[in-house]
Amino acid sequence: MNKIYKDATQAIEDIHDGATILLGGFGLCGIPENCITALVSKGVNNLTCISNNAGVDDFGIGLMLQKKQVKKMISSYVGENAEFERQLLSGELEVELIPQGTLATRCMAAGYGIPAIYTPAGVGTEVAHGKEVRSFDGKEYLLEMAFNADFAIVKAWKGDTMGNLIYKETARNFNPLMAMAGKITIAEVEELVEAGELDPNQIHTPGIYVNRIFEGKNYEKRIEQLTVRDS
Amino acid sequence: MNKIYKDATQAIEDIHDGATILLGGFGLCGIPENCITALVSKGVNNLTCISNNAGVDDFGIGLMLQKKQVKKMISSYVGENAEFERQLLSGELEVELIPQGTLATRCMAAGYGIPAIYTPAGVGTEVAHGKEVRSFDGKEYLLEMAFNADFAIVKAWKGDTMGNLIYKETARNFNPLMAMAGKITIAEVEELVEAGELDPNQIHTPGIYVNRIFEGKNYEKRIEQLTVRDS
Amino acid sequence: MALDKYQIAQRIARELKDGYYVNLGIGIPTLVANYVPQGIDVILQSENGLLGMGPFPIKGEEDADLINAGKQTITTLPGSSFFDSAMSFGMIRAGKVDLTVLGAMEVSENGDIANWKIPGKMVKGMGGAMDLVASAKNIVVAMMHTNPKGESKLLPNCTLPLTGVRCVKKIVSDLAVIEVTLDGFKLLERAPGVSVEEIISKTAGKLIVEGEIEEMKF
Amino acid sequence: MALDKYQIAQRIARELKDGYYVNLGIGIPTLVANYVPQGIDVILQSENGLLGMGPFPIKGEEDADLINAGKQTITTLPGSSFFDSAMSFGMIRAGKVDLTVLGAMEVSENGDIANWKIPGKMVKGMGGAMDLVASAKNIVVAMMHTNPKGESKLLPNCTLPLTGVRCVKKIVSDLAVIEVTLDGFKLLERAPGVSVEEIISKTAGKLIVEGEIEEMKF
Repeated sequence: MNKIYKDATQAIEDIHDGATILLGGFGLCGIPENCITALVSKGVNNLTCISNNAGVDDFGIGLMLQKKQVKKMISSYVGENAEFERQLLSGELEVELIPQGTLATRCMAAGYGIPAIYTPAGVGTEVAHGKEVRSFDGKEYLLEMAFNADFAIVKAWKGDTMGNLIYKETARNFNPLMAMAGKITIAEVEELVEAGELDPNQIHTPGIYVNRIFEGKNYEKRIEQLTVRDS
Repeated sequence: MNKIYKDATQAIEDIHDGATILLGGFGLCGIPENCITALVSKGVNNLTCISNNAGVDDFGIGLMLQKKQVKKMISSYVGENAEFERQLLSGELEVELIPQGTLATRCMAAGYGIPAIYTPAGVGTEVAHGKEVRSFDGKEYLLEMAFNADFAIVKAWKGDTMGNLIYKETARNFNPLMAMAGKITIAEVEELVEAGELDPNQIHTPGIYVNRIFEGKNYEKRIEQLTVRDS
Repeated sequence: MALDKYQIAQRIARELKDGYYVNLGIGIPTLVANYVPQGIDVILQSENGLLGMGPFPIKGEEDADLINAGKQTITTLPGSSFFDSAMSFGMIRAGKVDLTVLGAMEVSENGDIANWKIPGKMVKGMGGAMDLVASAKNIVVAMMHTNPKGESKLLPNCTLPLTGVRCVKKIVSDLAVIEVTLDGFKLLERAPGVSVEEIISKTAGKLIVEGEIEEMKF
Repeated sequence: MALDKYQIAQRIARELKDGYYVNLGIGIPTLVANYVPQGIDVILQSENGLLGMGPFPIKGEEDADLINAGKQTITTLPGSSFFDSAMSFGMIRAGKVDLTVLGAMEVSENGDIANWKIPGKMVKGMGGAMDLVASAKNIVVAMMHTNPKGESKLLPNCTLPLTGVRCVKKIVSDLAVIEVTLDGFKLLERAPGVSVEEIISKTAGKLIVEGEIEEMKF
């Protein structure tokens, strides 16, 4: 059994034009920087990207948007990205906006073999258009489908050779959920260790969900909103 | 804010006759020993207990069965308990058997504000009687409802004064799921520490789900099937 | 005098109770954290996966892996916990968050809220707002009573795409504290020096005024 | 000679492939772990919340918090992970477990399985069996071909309450290896010294026999 890949280029080699890809991260926090760079270099096109945000103009998924590699973006929040807005308004980019909790739970559902979930988010709004509304205990819910994605690309703090992953702080966000949801899951980690070096009680994503793993390089970890206090 | 209770007796004081209680543990592993003892002492009756197993004759939920405190047992596996079998066959005890994954996921659904889930477990069997069957992508699923329980009683390895919990090894099992699912959640822990002593990256149950916490005493941690090798 | 944004936050902070788990939206709601009454512990939830949000980091100690839902660098407090986004919205949907404070572009007299989209002008997305308003038991809106043109933002019906329906419980605006009742907006308090008449004139939706309306004190 | 339970386990172990995640039921299936072919890594899943189950502990080193789904004390291996029961059945339902081996009281020619209840006699519950059979892509049943009275347990239709429908892919009994096809049972291999005629006579369900049936070698 070998899940270890040399680098991002090798790990994403078979991602094809038209693929549907889940990408972990919240804003620029916990995004798979190495894989995004490799996807840009590879020049794969017509992608459907599912990610909470769309990056900023010159970082994260924004890099793929600049190269017009993305056909459709499925996100919950897409502000702070001028090129994104331009493509959206010009009709070059298809966009589906869905509530953040729905996005997260549709990933989890896929990873848990649950075909669809009921959520109250979006009832009575345009998000509900065309969806089944059902009442349980007097409250209304929408039926939302589990994602069905070709690839999931996630970023973890530490990983081991069996594919077990541990995330750091709020860089966890969507990563463990998307890791469970891809038909093929690719994990890039800041530190790749031997099996047995991670405490089995503290694994966030068990290796069964991870098909490929590699140690990433040169993480920039850009901060989107630097807020500090003096003392 | 104070979630800290002195002991099991104080923590379960308001559990009333007829209450529905979720109890963590798998077999005798990770069961809330202190609270079970306190429930037996208190002599509360007509309980509906939801727990993966029903203990053994003289340990775990078996102790409550001996005192005939349980009106209805909802479990996935109830073997290895003679008194249980007697009460079941004599009609003294109502029993609802449900698939283990369904039990786990119905707890999680409650804790995640999801009113119902679809699962393939039990399709075409007597478990499906009276339930909605629905097809997604050509596969059939049953609609199963989230639990609605008055109390959840769980056992953790470590906990802090904010109610954060960490479980050890396979004693985790149903505990984090049930901790999320009770209207009131009571956690007994082997070691209660100050807030800040546990690594926030390693919390299994965030304190928001825990209403009461206390440090348990005299854990027996009985082993149901001792299996060893020589070298 | 109408309240400034700090006073709005300060007034909302009086809704806090000891032990509350609270989710604060971006903008004025974030400021509420600065006015937690003495002797009260509240725990801030950030929907990107944190309970126990602390203040901004000291300069130089910022950590790119530790941000809030507004993408600002933050810190943790003793007793914090991290979790994934599914659990985060799980606890929100399950009603474990006691108070949610968020901004609004419009609120209607039956409690509908619009705050995520202006057709043809602004499409940033709803983020977690739709989950929050659909789930929270207790939603307080922090907003200006009128838009820059002086038009009321408290309406009979929202004109913008909705974020959620019949969910807002209370509004703290620059002019008033208003409860959303089954019968419409109900005036509870007025800003210092702001007359009931002014509030009536700037509230387009049905406004119930009963008895003496007290002035807020700061 | 019919196979003994160790040989059944040994034959099933030949179904394992490198990198497989495997769930082994209680009884004969558990023994499969002892016959993993050399040069192959398989990872055992225990549905009570463990990936990477190791052998029984050395005497005196048993840990009450570390058991398998059969409630036996066990150990971990390098690369193990613990998780809760929802995630455990989540990975099962999502089809991440490559092979599931379990026992059966009856299997029908269309792949139905009964193994959890004998009305009026035995009510232990289904445990995780219903989830496993409803979800796994690849289910191998380890069973005796006949019951103690000599009656076939491979039937046209199950007579006992079902655990799952149309799910069993392969059966390894004491007499034969049988594939469950759309047309019924198909004989693949026979136990050493067991004749095709004996297998036919002890299989109540429709049995397809095509060409030469090879004898298993041990």
